[in-house]
Amino acid sequence: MDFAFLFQTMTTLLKAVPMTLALFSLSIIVGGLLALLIVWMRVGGNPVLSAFAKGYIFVFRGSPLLIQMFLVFYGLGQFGFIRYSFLWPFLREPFVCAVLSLALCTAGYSAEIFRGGIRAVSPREIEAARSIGMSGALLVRRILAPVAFRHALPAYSTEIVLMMKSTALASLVTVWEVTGVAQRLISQTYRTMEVFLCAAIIYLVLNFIILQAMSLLEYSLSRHRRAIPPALKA
Amino acid sequence: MPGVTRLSVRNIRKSFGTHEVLKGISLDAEDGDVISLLGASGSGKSTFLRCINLLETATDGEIWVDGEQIRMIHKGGTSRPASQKQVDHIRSELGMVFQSFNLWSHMTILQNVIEGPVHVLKRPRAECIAEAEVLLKKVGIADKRHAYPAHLSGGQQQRAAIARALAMKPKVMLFDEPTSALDPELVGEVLRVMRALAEEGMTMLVVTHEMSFARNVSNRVVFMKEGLVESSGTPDEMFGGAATPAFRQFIGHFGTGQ
Amino acid sequence: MPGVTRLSVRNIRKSFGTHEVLKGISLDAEDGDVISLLGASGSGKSTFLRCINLLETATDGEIWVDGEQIRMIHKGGTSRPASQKQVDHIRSELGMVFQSFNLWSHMTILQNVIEGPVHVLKRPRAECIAEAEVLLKKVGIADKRHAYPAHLSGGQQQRAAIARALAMKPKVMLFDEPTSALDPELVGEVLRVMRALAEEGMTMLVVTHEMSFARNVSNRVVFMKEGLVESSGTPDEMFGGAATPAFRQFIGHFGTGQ
Amino acid sequence: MATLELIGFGSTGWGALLLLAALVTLCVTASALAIGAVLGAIIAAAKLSGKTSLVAIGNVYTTVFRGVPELLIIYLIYFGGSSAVTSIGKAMGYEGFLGLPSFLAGALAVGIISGAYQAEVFRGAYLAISKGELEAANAIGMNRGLRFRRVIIPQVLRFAIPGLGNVWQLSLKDSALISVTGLAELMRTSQVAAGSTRQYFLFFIVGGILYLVLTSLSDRIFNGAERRANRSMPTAAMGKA
Amino acid sequence: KDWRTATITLEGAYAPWNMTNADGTLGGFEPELAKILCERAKIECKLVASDWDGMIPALNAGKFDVIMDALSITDDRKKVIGFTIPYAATPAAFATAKDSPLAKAAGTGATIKMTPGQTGVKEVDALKEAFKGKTIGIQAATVYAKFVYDNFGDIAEIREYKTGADRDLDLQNGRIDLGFDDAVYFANAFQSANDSLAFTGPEIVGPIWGEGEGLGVRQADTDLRDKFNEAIKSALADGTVKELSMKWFKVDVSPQN
Ligand SMILES: Nc1ncnc2c1ncn2[C@@H]1O[C@H](COP(=O)(O)OP(=O)(O)OP(=O)(O)O)[C@@H](O)[C@H]1O
Ligand SMILES: Nc1ncnc2c1ncn2[C@@H]1O[C@H](COP(=O)(O)OP(=O)(O)OP(=O)(O)O)[C@@H](O)[C@H]1O
Ligand SMILES: [Mg+2]
Ligand SMILES: [Mg+2]
Repeated sequence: MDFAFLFQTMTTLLKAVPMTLALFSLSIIVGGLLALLIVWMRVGGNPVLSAFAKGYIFVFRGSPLLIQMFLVFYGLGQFGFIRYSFLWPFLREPFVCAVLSLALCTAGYSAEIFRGGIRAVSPREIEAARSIGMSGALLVRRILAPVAFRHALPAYSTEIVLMMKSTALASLVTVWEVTGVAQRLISQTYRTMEVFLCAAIIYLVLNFIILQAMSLLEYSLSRHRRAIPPALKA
Repeated sequence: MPGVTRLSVRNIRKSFGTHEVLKGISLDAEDGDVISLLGASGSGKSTFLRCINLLETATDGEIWVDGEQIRMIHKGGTSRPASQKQVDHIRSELGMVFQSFNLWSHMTILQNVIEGPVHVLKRPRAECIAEAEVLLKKVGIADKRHAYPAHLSGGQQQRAAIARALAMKPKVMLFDEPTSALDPELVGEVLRVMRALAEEGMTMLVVTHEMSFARNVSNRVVFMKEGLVESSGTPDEMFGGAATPAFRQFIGHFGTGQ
Repeated sequence: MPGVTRLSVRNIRKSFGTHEVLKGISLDAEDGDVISLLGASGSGKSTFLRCINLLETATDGEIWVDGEQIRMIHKGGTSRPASQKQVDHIRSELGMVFQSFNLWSHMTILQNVIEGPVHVLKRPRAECIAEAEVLLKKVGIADKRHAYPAHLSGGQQQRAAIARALAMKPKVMLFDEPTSALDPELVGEVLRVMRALAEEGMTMLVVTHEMSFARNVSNRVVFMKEGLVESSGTPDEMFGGAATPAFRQFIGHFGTGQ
Repeated sequence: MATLELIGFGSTGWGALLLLAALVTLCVTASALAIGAVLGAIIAAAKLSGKTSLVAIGNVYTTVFRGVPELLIIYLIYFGGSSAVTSIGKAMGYEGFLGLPSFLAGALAVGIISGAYQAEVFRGAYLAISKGELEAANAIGMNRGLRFRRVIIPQVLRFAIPGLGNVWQLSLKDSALISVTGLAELMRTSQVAAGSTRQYFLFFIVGGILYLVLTSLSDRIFNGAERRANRSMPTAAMGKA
Repeated sequence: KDWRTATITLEGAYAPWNMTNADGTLGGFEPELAKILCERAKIECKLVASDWDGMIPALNAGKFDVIMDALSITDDRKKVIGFTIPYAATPAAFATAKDSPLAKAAGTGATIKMTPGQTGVKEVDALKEAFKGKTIGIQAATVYAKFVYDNFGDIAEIREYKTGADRDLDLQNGRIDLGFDDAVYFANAFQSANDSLAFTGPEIVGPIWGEGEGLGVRQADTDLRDKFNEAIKSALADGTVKELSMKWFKVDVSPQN
């Protein structure tokens, strides 16, 4: 093992970690908000919106992110009306496009996950809330959202880790995050295995931290499900 | 103030698809009335209660709560409440206790009880907590206030559900088979709480299979059959000589198992 | 052949951690005995039944089923059965009916019933099906044989569970609160089936809260208190003048609600 | 139209190649799912065994193969696997190169990844089995093997179907990455067609649509399986929200 | 080893060097040249397509014996694989949108020759003046990338793409102002961009781009390399390479030395 090379590679790759994290956190936030919108369309009664949401979820879950990203970045610019619109100054930026396509994709997945969480809320608990006069936003905020989020959390953790790995595709659109930098190093040194090993360690550590944080969150949100604390036992 | 009409239902009808479950039911409950609703399975008792607080929308009929009529829009065979705001308000005046408790599993018992007063009635939290503790003591589970529903026995959960409904200071309490999911040992606890409520003058409408409750606690018994009120009267009338043959047959059935 | 000892339990003890739940219980059941096990919640009734068919391993004591002793290995405070094969065999001679039915949800009722005879006893399928149909008719749910458990009412599920246990042709049936999860209306159905079994001479051990069953169907009543048999006797003795004060208090409690 | 001709089935059309590539993608994904099912079952069993060492092994497997980018794992298997096979060949006296065929390498790599996800699906499904039903099996005297075969397996399969549908979807898209092994699956063929004709958008859109077709086909299969498995479940009695 | 058979790999998606036909067969400059070279070296060759990213590791793992994929001979690459003598050497140039103000920059149409590390070339300095503050797109990790960084890194924004094709699309979209790459490659790309792109500034040739494009082989396979060296020499000598080059590139790419 050439430790000097590994060390040098690691240093180069670590410099790209902030870019990976920026892509990751922004796309999770934007994607999460978008997912809420989609899931609202999907479960709210309006058939047109619901069909739109279904189509959206189908397309963005069903096709590879690589293709989506390519079409967003290179494809949108092909249309004159976009190129000459007020959006172009934003869409011109590779970083914006990368975040946008990552967010669009994760929104499809997250919407399905959130919907699963909502379905897991006991209809009886919802009825109980209605029976004391809750409805609309209050019902969502106090009963539906907390329970649904708790139910969705395990699946959502998985999705977040998948997103972390998906940021690797951003080098396609000239955003040089960890994997892109690793591939560039490889095409300079041709030492595929060593470089990818370093990259793998970085992703593994990042994902491990995320998963630990998520399971901590999960633990703190599931007091009501844990085994009966001895003090309460009859 | 006895004599005030808390709840008045006029000629309620309800169909699911082509199946008419309620065929025109009327009922008045005055202050302090405790009305037992009896009837065979499928006779429409639950549906009736659910129509009153609009968990189902009746196909036809009028509902008045504490003198206020629930406005409905009837259009082309379907009907819906005219104002969600009014529905929420009316519901906050009707306490409902479900057969299956339906406590919110992500909240402690205390949080369950103060949820309505704090977030629906928007009253000060501290005040609500103080009242909740009194209520929990009254139903005998004050020591469980920081436990989650999953950690309570059925009887304790049912009593917590009653406390939750009472915390809204409802004008009328609706109970849907409050004891039938309970072990026989727990039935006693819950019935004791309900009897105490009745003695304090709470207006109650109780769907029940507990004949002893119907006979000893309520002041009126309504017997439903196939979506209609078959007969009604005071417990003495109903369980005495004045019983109709149908009701006599119905209560005869209860004798077998117990 | 009355007088044959089907089940004999000698001085059973069971602890969970430091908490001793059963403190030495003995019991004999002869052919055709119907024994009611009564006792307050937590007195160890379920644990006792579960020890008999080894769903829990007793810390100490002997169990004989139809003259065969279950061999146990006691070592350093813990104990376990000496032979898993013997356990499986003994279990197939003891029918257990759970409070919560526990039907296999992925099988139809008929499949549930023939599962044991076909796969555990390895008897010919056609024969088992024929017998199962007779059994299902006997408990009154023959028309539901191709339905899945989730599509049956509680009472129907409980009767299917009884049929499933009977299909193994057990020497002794163990019932753990067979009716307490049921709506009062369904209790009658299940009790009727059990009464019929008793009349056919099946040996049964029944944990129950149904006083009428204990009084009218069983020929012996065992009252447990805090892990011990507090008193036992014929129904006449127990419900008559010979009742101990503890038992009297226990049954007094049942009077309140009903 | 020239565009239609390009994706058609004529002598200058890529239609046949693209359809073939879609078929390859389908086969790779199906093989990967099968490999992953075996691995997933083993890992799930390890995680459920309660033995500290086995649980640790299971946790390492699921953490590593879910946490490391798929591309790296594919490289590892493709090159690492080949050198392993070659050195085995050498040991047995065969001189020269023995490659892992790219189909096998790809299916193995995606299978190992999907094994990590399937392990979690199976574990969840096992935990969803009602304790009472397991006790009921004990109570009629079923031994461990019988109980496993008659009660546990059918129920695990039933509860696992929706999760497996998701894993399938993931594997379908992971299979797009094995284009680095040169296997002519859908992603690579779309890229080759795009590069050879310089019609990038056309072929990426057509490729995307073919992925959607595969998705909707598999959705249909999994939904059908779920409906079949749920015959025994209560009819969805969802109350109005 | 007597090398009676060999496996040659190429990407099959780098028109016109090599590409895939709609029937799945390989075509283009390199497949045709390969056929001739193999005949002359008396080797039975099999052409297989594989992905560019994995090509060099796969060569060293033994999956194939020869890479023929417009592979420039560079010092970095020489550290991991062996090369034959070049069979092609191409000029490089800037490209921009036809209607761009940067079109027809000074020196357009001319050719200059440069050596590695050479500075102070007046044509390049003129471009530097013209390209101040613009965005230049390059394909990552190529000799052309190094040239642009060395000469324009201080005055222009440089954006690295994974493939030249992606860069060309962005050039059309207007996200970047200029591209710099192999001129032969560009000439072909312009056609498929409906001639909306054009060269600007001089063509740059010479040793600055290394020795040209050669076949890649494992370092240990010197005998194979020698066989191909002979074949390439003869194909260059009798004009076969030039002929093929004119057919596919419309210009002669055979190395001039
Ligand atoms: N949402 C619904 N859709 C269709 N039919 C319904 C619905 N809810 C209830 N029903 C039908 O309405 C009838 C009355 O039901 P309801 O629950 O009111 O009876 P009940 O008197 O409360 O019976 P039980 O004592 O068993 O609770 C039943 O035949 C039932 O099948
Ligand atoms: N697995 C266990 N671990 C620890 N304690 C247990 C366990 N199972 C039962 N116990 C305890 O043993 C005691 C007896 O329980 P058991 O279920 O036998 O009571 P029971 O008489 O059947 O009561 P019920 O009428 O409520 O069913 C209880 O105090 C219970 O908390
Ligand atoms: Mg009801
Ligand atoms: Mg018990």
